[in-house]
Amino acid sequence: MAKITFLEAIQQAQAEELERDPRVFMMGEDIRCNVFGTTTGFVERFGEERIRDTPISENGFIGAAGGAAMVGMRPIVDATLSSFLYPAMDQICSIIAKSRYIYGGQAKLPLVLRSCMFYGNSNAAQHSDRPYPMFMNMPGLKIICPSDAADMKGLLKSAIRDDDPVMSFEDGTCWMNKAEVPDDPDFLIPIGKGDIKREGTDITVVAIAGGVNVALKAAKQLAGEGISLEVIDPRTLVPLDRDLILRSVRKTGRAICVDPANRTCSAASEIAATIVEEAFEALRAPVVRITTPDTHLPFSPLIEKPLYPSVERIVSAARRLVGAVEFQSA
Amino acid sequence: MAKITFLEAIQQAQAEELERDPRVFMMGEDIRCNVFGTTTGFVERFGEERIRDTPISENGFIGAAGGAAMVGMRPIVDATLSSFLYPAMDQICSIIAKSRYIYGGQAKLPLVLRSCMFYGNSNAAQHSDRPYPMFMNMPGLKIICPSDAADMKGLLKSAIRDDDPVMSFEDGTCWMNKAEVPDDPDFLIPIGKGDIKREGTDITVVAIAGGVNVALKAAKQLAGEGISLEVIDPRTLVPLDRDLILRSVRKTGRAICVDPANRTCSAASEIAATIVEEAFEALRAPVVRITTPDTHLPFSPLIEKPLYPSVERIVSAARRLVGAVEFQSA
Amino acid sequence: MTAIGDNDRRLEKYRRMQRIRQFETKAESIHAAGEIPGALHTYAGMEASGVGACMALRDDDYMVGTHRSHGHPIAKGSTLRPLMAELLGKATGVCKGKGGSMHLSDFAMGSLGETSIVGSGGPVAAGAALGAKLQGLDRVALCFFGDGASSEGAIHEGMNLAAVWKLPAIFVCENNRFGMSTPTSAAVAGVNVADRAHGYGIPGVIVDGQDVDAVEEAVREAVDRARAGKGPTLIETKTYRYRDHAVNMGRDLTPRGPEHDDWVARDPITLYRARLLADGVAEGDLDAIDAAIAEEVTDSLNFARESAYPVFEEAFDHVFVDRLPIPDDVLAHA
Amino acid sequence: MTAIGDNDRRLEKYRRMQRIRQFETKAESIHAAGEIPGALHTYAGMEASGVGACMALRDDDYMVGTHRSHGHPIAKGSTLRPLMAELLGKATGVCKGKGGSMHLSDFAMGSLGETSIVGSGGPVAAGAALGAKLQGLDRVALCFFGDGASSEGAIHEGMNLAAVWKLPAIFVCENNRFGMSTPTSAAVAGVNVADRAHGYGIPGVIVDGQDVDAVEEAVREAVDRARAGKGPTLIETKTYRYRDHAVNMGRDLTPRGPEHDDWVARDPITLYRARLLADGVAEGDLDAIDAAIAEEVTDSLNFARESAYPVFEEAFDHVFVDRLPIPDDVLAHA
Ligand SMILES: Cc1ncc(C[n+]2csc(CCOP(=O)(O)OP(=O)(O)O)c2C)c(N)n1
Ligand SMILES: Cc1ncc(C[n+]2csc(CCOP(=O)(O)OP(=O)(O)O)c2C)c(N)n1
Ligand SMILES: [Mg+2]
Ligand SMILES: [Mg+2]
Repeated sequence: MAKITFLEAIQQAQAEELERDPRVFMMGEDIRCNVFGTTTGFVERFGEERIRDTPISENGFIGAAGGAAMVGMRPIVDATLSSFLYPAMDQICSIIAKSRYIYGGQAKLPLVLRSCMFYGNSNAAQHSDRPYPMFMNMPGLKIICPSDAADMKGLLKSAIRDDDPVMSFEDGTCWMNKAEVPDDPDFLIPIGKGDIKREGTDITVVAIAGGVNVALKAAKQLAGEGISLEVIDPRTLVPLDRDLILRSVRKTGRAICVDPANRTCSAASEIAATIVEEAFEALRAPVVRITTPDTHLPFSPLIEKPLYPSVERIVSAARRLVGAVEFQSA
Repeated sequence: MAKITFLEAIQQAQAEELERDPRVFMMGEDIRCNVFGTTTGFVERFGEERIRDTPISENGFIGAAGGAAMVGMRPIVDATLSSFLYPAMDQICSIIAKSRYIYGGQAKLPLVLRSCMFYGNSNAAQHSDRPYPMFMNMPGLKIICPSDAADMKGLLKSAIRDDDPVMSFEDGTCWMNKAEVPDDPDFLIPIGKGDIKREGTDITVVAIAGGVNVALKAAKQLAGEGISLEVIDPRTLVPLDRDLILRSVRKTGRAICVDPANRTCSAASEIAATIVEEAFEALRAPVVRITTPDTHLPFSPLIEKPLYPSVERIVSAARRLVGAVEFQSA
Repeated sequence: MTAIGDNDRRLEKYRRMQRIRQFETKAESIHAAGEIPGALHTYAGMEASGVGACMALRDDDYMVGTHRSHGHPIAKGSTLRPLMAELLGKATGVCKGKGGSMHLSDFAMGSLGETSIVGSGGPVAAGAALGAKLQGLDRVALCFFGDGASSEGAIHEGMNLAAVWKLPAIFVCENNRFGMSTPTSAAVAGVNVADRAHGYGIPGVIVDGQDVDAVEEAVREAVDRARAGKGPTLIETKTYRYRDHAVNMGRDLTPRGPEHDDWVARDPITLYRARLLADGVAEGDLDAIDAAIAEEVTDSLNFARESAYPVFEEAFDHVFVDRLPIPDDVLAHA
Repeated sequence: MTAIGDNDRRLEKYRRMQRIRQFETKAESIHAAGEIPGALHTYAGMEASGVGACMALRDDDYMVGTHRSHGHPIAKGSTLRPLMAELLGKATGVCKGKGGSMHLSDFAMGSLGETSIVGSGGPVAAGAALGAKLQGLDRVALCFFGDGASSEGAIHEGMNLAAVWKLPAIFVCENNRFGMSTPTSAAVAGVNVADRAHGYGIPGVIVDGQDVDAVEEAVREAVDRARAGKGPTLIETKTYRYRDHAVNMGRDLTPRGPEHDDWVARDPITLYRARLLADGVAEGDLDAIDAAIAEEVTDSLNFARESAYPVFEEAFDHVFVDRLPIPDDVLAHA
């Protein structure tokens, strides 16, 4: 156990798996120079063949990861920012997500496609997207989106060992957060299992990625008011741990979904839809979504920051929900 | 008024707008040869400059539509099948959806991006997608997805006249359906207004694209059993006519969302989430989603067909919901 | 250009071209009769391109193909039963009925997909070549793509990646003069697709796509280069598609010119038969091959017809390695 | 290569290069001090490329640029106030504070975006050229892109489209020897990016990117060709980036070699100043320009500092032509 950052967790997960399995290798733009600190010492340790700087051609090298995986390699692709995935949608959707299916199981594509959601830093609309909902709508892609260093490490290691393609959406707002992370080289968090980050009784808050930390802060604040939030981090969006979410809602009767993605067709929408479809009988109040509105992200910091889910928005929604219940049960 | 098919409606809408506005022109792969019948006689009538066959480079010509729109043209792009949009996601997401925003309103992008959702015909996973939910998650794109010939014509004409980028998702299962369609060259259906395709009292069925016709069949069948469905066709997904949907649910107290897209983060999910968030107090039963599961589409027809929303699935969901209410209110 | 290799190789080339032709002739007729669902894109006229290219490969080399997917696997050595069964959507199909006519990809023969998204094979082939290189194997990866596909960014990116990393890849552009209804000259800038090679600093080769020996020779040179670690080659086979883009669609969308007859007159199988005969191969030996293939095709169709369709649950296989859970309401009404 | 045009033009080139340099020098220092949010990519060393290219354009011609967005608009003639205000995220910014440093695009000067998604300007420029052609205007569209961007499919598709349709487009690859930390040779196959032109059947021109007159001349020839309906040209300006990929990031990621000093010794502004002096321009005239620009920069910064930030509601403008409805809970806590 050591206290490390989210970024260090990524670095460790990759290093351990590169060490463990010679089929694992890395590709990405400018990964050798270790811009963000997730590849510290990798070139020296694993060599330039396995740590590859690519041309700026996301469709080319992400598709190449697919091809390499089909012949038995286990590529980790660092696509830098999630906003750079759009040029690669061809290979992600038509090749990586579909090859196993379309060829009746002949193909196997064990690859990890990492990207950072780089928002809240005044990098404007073309750099700030959180596009995991798009990929949730595309079958054939597993998706992880952890919110703390331990989950990051354990899930990324599971992803690298998984025989299916896994997309890893890494929230830039979590980069510097520290947590105790096991050193065990076989420390794995299973893909598809959510986690209760804080137990509570009044409202289930299902929060995604960086939204988890915002929700935890709100929970702390509301505890002082006697409102008890149960904060659930699905950690994996595909497969989604619907059981964990539903169990919690059946207990609390209320739910808030916190999602830094754009609102329409967000993960929050999916979770809300699941709740009303499967736990309707338990619901005592509307399911509220706290998301980024359907705007793009502006450069100017004062108008960017308030667009994201905030402690204040969660707190006031929670108060309203608890009130709503009292009103309703009156 | 004349009875014409959905495809003829597309042809008419385009012809009328090409006639009306010299800034309108068309681009796409093999559009001159009129493969599907939406460009009949266009080359002769409007010339090869305005009716352009493109190279097979979706990112290139869809982005070029963006560039042409920025300098004052009003392109209609025929991207053939919706599954061919992935190679163009770069230009759709980063240029077309964002240029107006990122440049503070300096850019205007009046363009229409048409594509057909070509499913249910044994064309396998790479050809059969219904990807509108992905684009619903991307701000800056209006989306129309009509289910009958009249709406198709009126909405496409509105789209061509709209000053924002509009994606038109045309459901191949509707192609041959006929309807009475006004001849008035200014016949327009407003973008953002849904339509009640059948009034009813027991359950609101919000159905998307080809799902509308399936829902109408189910409604007919259920009427015989004394279950009255109100079938709503939003017609436009962005902006979505939430008011119309909510008004109906407040009346019926029950809702089914029928959506041919893949289930997770579908339009159905968004609509269900909206209902439980905004009309919770009226809800008397779970909101049910009837969608295509999160599989890809297989070639073999016997295993492909049952994956889509069907009359049977809607009928049994409706029966269950009505039963559920009786149970609940007992 | 004269024949390469020993007689067996030459007969094998003839055999594979005939096998493609006869397989497709049968497929086209049963498709017309409604026995094959979906669209059917035939390779007739282009057999020398696929067979010449694949005969220059080893069994363990990789190959990526296109929507026009019948020719490539047969050229690489696939047997017909699983291919025909796939066309009919049967569980015994090479893709278990999931792929169909556009996806006759036989991974056992080193295929890594016959992908129907135009151009999308480029990065995959580069990646397979990278995989072989990283594994220290001397395998190569060959990417078939069309003239139309050359306009796609994916092909550009795949070639640039392969060139800059000196990967053992071979890019074979099968220029059949049209992409659907669009003549190559109306969609592809430059005189030849092979001219693109210059920009990547790799060899660009133009070859008569109707001459199976010539194609094999050109590809073999590229393969040798690739195995020797010298990087990729771009080869353009000048060829021709006889039938419409997809068959049995009612009308031929292809704007054919007077050169159509010249191309048909240079049928790759007829040409090769003549060459073999001129070189002393006995006519009876070729007739015997033709007859044996006719039987193979009949056998494959019988096999396909007798095979079962996949059961519904299989629709949930292969999204991931583990079968997806099947929603109750879907299963109830399947 | 000798100077083109009359003295005013030459002084204007000098002025614009100086304006870029001084604007960015100021921007870099206030960014270091935390006054500019986000990333800042400077154009220092590359001024002759942008200015030479834009001086060959008319005011009503179009231009598309990149994330390295300060140089292009100034080269095309933009004034500094709205640009500096944009860097500070003010409502008076050229993009109303929505774009920032990577997007200093001035549509009034014919810019159609400085787009920070690498390569994404290629199709836009082709489309603008198409628009001009369809409107019967003799405008051209110029696309700036980097050496690194040449690997993107979007650039390939844009060039192929422009070439096959003979559009009035000019593709200017500003080869500054690196894409972020990656040397061009490690990412871009082939000897020169300009060599790609051959594959599209269009002229490919290499020019000394430190010589503003040479760049202008090369681009002017391409512009003339384009206006005459003869289609696009690919021009590669060989240039160099002085500062790190993005400034003030703590360490320089660029793996510079000994040639760094040679490049700095060939500073485009210093070179041009020397040429002007040698050609008889009075030193005092140049000094006066420098001083006037220093004042412009100071004025622009004062303007920017005094300008208001956008109000929160503006975040909901420009997603569409009409403002989006603002969700109550968001507004309540903004
Ligand atoms: C990305 C994409 N765009 C369009 C299509 C539709 N389409 C299928 S084949 C084809 C023509 C391909 O031409 P070419 O590459 O020359 O191959 P050929 O059919 O001539 O063998 C087109 C446009 C597609 N399948 N994928
Ligand atoms: C599609 C995409 N991929 C990656 C990036 C990150 N990125 C920004 S600039 C850059 C390098 C660009 O190099 P080049 O085109 O040579 O332009 P230069 O920065 O040298 O002017 C990279 C990789 C991006 N912005 N967009
Ligand atoms: Mg072709
Ligand atoms: Mg560069």
